[in-house]
Amino acid sequence: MNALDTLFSPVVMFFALGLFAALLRSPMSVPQSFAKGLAIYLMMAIGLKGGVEMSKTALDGQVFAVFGAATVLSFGLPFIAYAALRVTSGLSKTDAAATAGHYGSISIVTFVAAIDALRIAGIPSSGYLVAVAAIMETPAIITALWLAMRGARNDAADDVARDKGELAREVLLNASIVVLIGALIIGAVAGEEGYERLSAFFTAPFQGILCLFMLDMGLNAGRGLRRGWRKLGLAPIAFGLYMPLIGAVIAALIGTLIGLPPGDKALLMVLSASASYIAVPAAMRLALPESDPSVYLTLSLGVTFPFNIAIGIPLYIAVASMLSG
Amino acid sequence: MNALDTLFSPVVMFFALGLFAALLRSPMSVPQSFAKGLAIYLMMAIGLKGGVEMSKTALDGQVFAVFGAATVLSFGLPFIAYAALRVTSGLSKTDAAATAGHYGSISIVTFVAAIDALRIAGIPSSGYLVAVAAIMETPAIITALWLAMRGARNDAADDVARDKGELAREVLLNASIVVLIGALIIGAVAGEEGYERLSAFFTAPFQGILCLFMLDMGLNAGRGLRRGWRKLGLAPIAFGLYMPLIGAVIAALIGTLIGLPPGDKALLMVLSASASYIAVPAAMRLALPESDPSVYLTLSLGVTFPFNIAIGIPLYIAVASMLSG
Amino acid sequence: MNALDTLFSPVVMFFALGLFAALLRSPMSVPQSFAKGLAIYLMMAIGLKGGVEMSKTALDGQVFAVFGAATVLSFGLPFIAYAALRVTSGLSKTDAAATAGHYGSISIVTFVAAIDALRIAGIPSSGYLVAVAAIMETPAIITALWLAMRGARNDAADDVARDKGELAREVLLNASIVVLIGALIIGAVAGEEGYERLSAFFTAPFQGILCLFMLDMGLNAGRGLRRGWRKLGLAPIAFGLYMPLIGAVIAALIGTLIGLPPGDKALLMVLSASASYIAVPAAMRLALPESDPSVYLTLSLGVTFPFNIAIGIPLYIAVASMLSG
Amino acid sequence: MPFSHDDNKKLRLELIIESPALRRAEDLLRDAGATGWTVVPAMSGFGGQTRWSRGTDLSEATDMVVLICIGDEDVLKPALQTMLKLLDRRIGIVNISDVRVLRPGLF
Amino acid sequence: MPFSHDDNKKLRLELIIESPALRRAEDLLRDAGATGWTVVPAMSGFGGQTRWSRGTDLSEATDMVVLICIGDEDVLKPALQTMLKLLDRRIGIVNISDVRVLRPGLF
Amino acid sequence: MPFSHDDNKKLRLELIIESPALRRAEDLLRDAGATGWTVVPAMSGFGGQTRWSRGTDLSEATDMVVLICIGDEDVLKPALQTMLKLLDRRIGIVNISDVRVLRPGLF
Ligand SMILES: Nc1ncnc2c1ncn2[C@@H]1O[C@H](COP(=O)(O)O)[C@@H](O)[C@H]1O
Ligand SMILES: Nc1ncnc2c1ncn2[C@@H]1O[C@H](COP(=O)(O)O)[C@@H](O)[C@H]1O
Ligand SMILES: Nc1ncnc2c1ncn2[C@@H]1O[C@H](COP(=O)(O)O)[C@@H](O)[C@H]1O
Ligand code: NA
Ligand code: NA
Ligand code: NA
Repeated sequence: MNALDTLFSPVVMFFALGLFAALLRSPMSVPQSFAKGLAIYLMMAIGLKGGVEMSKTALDGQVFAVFGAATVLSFGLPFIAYAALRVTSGLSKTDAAATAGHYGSISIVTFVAAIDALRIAGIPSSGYLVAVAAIMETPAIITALWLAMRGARNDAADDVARDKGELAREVLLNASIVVLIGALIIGAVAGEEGYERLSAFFTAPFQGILCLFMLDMGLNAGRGLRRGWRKLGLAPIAFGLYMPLIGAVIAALIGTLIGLPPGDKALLMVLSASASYIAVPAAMRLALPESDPSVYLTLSLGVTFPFNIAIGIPLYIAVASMLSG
Repeated sequence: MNALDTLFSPVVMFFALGLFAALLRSPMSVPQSFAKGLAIYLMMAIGLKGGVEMSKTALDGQVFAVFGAATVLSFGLPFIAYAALRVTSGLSKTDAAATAGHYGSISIVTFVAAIDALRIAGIPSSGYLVAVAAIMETPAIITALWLAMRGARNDAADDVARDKGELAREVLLNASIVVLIGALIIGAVAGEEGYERLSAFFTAPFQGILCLFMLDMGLNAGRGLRRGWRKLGLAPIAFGLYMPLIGAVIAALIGTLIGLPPGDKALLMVLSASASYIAVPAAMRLALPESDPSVYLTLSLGVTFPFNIAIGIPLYIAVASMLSG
Repeated sequence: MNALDTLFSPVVMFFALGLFAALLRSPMSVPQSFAKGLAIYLMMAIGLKGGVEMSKTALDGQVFAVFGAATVLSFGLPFIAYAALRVTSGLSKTDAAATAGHYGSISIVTFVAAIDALRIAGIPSSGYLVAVAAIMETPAIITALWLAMRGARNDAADDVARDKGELAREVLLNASIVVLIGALIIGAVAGEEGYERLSAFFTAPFQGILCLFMLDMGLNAGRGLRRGWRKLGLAPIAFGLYMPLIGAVIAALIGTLIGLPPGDKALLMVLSASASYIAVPAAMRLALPESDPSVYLTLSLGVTFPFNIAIGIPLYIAVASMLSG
Repeated sequence: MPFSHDDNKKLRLELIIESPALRRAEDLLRDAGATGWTVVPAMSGFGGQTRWSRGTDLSEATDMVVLICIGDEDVLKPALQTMLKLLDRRIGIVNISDVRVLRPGLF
Repeated sequence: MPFSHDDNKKLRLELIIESPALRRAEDLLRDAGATGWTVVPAMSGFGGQTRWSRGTDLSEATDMVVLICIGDEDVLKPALQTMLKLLDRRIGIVNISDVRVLRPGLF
Repeated sequence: MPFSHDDNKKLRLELIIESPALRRAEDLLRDAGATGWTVVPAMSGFGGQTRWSRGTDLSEATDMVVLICIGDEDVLKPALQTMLKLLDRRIGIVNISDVRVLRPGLF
């Protein structure tokens, strides 16, 4: 496994292409609805694959230990993130809390890219990690709201209370949770045999579709960066670079404690290190409308996502392999 | 062939996933334009496949008998549906006529799902059935308009007369007729050899793409149901469940009379049992604007479609196999 | 290699299907965002393939000769086109210049269709031709602006000067240039080995996806023709048919001079013969807003594109083969 | 003031209508002599006790659109009479407001 | 003149708002007794020193929409009071104009 | 009445324009001091004897958009002068109407 291999993998290069095109203000775009369709495909593919793998092995204690650890990570990381932001940056309480929520939650595309990188490197990983990804999406949002609401004006809390049905649906039934968990179950029910007829669509073209999708992600990240970086100070940008490392280190420790094999450990590190840019922003606009989206969208999509894709993923894989070897 | 196999096929499970997500008011969606693109793919795929098969066998008398029977079914079923609705439900004359038109016409996705189920079950079917599907789309609309117009206000009839060019294009040149018939001809001209270079796109990933599409269908059906069921009484809902059975039984009789092999008979039953939710609603909004779309859209997409996907298709295949052997 | 083979290839037949459906005023459409996604796929596919091929052979003098020739063609052809239009048609100076720009530039879909036709015919072509396609997009626009601006009102020139940043991005960083050049480089870096994992997406389904895309192109061409033909006189329509031939002949001469192999020569002819309908119209709306888009869009998409797809491509291939054989 | 002249006073007609009836409404405006109009897609709405949103009806037949037509009073007023008849059997919300325009010669 | 009567005078409310807050605004209008409204998607905009455009925020949570509601003064005026409170913490541009309508009975 | 004060009176500018010219129009508004605007995509239209509809021109260069800008008379009136010049060579329909707004401080 060579870090340069990952850096020059087509997936990463197409991401870089999109990023540079956007930074140079290219007018090109991948239609949003097309990219959204591809995103659903990618989630179905990893869900199904994970489900098929799960159908072959019994769930043991380790699995539940990881589920528990993931929940704790998602609930807990926002506290660290919040503290770091409040101490180092001038972000308001609300903005810091909202941003912290993003870093407790996960980026499913980073996870997909990591799965692909593991496959290229030939390192096996377990199917149930897909469920771990789904589990980690939501708890961080609760921490973020709690952090923002402490001592907040009553009407803000009233607002959240009034919208809580909608908020719950947004965070518990959003596309990635529905598709990941759904496809995982369907894959487990279908098993190896049932999956066979699907593999021509969900396995063979996977990496190619990921390339196309990554081109779009690069365009999005670049556009976010170009519009938003002026608003960000140095401290938040630095945060977008060191926070993933903090998350990864904590996940590595927990993973070692539980005794995870290298592939699974690397994926837990990736989840911990990645930051949400779909589920959490949506929840924040609903529940904390006075928070500034250009802060957290720019950070998670414009800074942390590219960092993880280009440097983080190969690094986490290398560290996980070392720790286990 | 086992009914449970179909019920737990990935295609049906993804449909169920979408259905439940929508009933639970998940905010997720598959972009409409992406799903529409996939629908065109599915129609091209079955059209081409059917055309290739047709290129290998000469059209005989039986084929024309089926074409004739299909036309009669599409013209005739709306009369039965209309009578049933007028007797059992409180629907107005216009709403009953419009709804009846939907049940004489067909649902191409139900047809595609049935073709897929037949392939899994290993039961062969003839390529020309794709042409039968196209044939059955339109006649029912004429019956529906006739039923609604009898003794109607003159200005309504005037309206239809004025729009008849647009109406004709809508019902004779809509996407499914153009793509099905076009792909059928292209498949027949290209033949086995020409199709070979296309099969990596139109055969191998077919079932996977159908899964993705069915997720969206489930979301649509669930959303339609959730919004519309309050407006529907019990009688119309019951109609949405027994009318497909009436259609299937009549088609089974005709199919047996003509001496169709089991696969073809099953497909004719499926066409007869299915209800339109694209071509006919569009025609009805144009020609009978005072009819209530929430009645017929909810019934055909929210009640009859799920019924056919989960219960109807395996049932019709089982009955067709039994009758033939 | 048989011209009829190309005419009855599925790709051309699906184009014809869309064309006829549109001329008959079918209401069907392929969603624009879906088609745009497919277009990006097609460009990535030929870019990657070209890059992989380039990684296997060193760039020699001939390659740079072709790059130079392509630049000259793109700069030069608009002069011929402009002269032809001013002499034969009643088009205004601005409309003639704008239209001429389209014919110096290229149509990437025509190029893709030609690559596909060459593959079917079994004639090899070089990967770097993809770069030639990208090179030829822009120079023609400069000639067109120069032709239109000579002695124009000052405020028109002022406008162009003010927008020149936006114009430069539009013509130098549009989707096709970014994706073609980007994918070419990525393909060259990845090489045969890296491409292997991508070929299930970018090679196998290529022709199938091209069919689906061509259906949409037919619909667009037909719709453009139906709306625009009344505005065009006979002379411009004739121009849309003979100008590609002029371009092809000049390219054939240059290609023979440089000593290009038949496949490469055919592709250079195709590029020279084809007319832009994306990059150049966008540039013209920006820089020459008083030019009439229904003239140049109808001509390039409604007349020249179908001509090249149905007659031009097989003709150019046949001529290129003859000249070299 | 480029728009304070009396010539600059026009009407702005806004018609919210089901897409299948759009063409009929357009023909009506053209026949009445309107020089142009622009149509914008709606994404959702509420009326008659039900919410509607684009993307749930696969036939797209219940999708609503918003037509904006800037025109002269002499042209639009008679058009409204005919429109009333068209809307008799159909969903359709019409509102008219007074506006001032640049380049009144265009209308 | 099908719309010159006093009955035909209504208000046109136009609300430009972030999509996550749309449902709240809709509920507010429904509770105030509005008979209907229509929502149109925005594609880009500018405000508070930043340009925004649809398709750059993958969460779609910052997408703006334009809600148009034609209604009676008696219904819309009270609704505005409540709306002011909703918009207190949120992005939202509200404008109201006088319009005349066809078929005033619908509102 | 949250909007009956004189402060609440603003202008609503609606500009229907070809998308390639949108940025120019936006720059113009920003330079004139507009605090914000919102752009809505058009899906079809009619003008100068031809119908147009989104999705038939692959370059998207002839797509029309509708820009809505709520602003102060002091800001928008001068902007219109410059706009007249921009529209000199271009397709562009401008209409202005009187509206009342909530939260006038925003404009
Ligand atoms: N008062 C209104 N203001 C704006 N749009 C309306 C209004 N009433 C109805 N609509 C639109 O018209 C559609 C049908 O309304 P209805 O005819 O009441 O079922 C709704 O979905 C809305 O899009
Ligand atoms: N004066 C205005 N007229 C129209 N739309 C506006 C105006 N100001 C703001 N907006 C819209 O509201 C969004 C947020 O503006 P702001 O609250 O200023 O950040 C912008 O992106 C625009 O879409
Ligand atoms: N009177 C009008 N009201 C609204 N939109 C118009 C009007 N006239 C023209 N348009 C729009 O401007 C575009 C170009 O019109 P024209 O400049 O007349 O070719 C049309 O396609 C319409 O979208
Ligand atoms: Na994380
Ligand atoms: Na039927
Ligand atoms: Na050319």
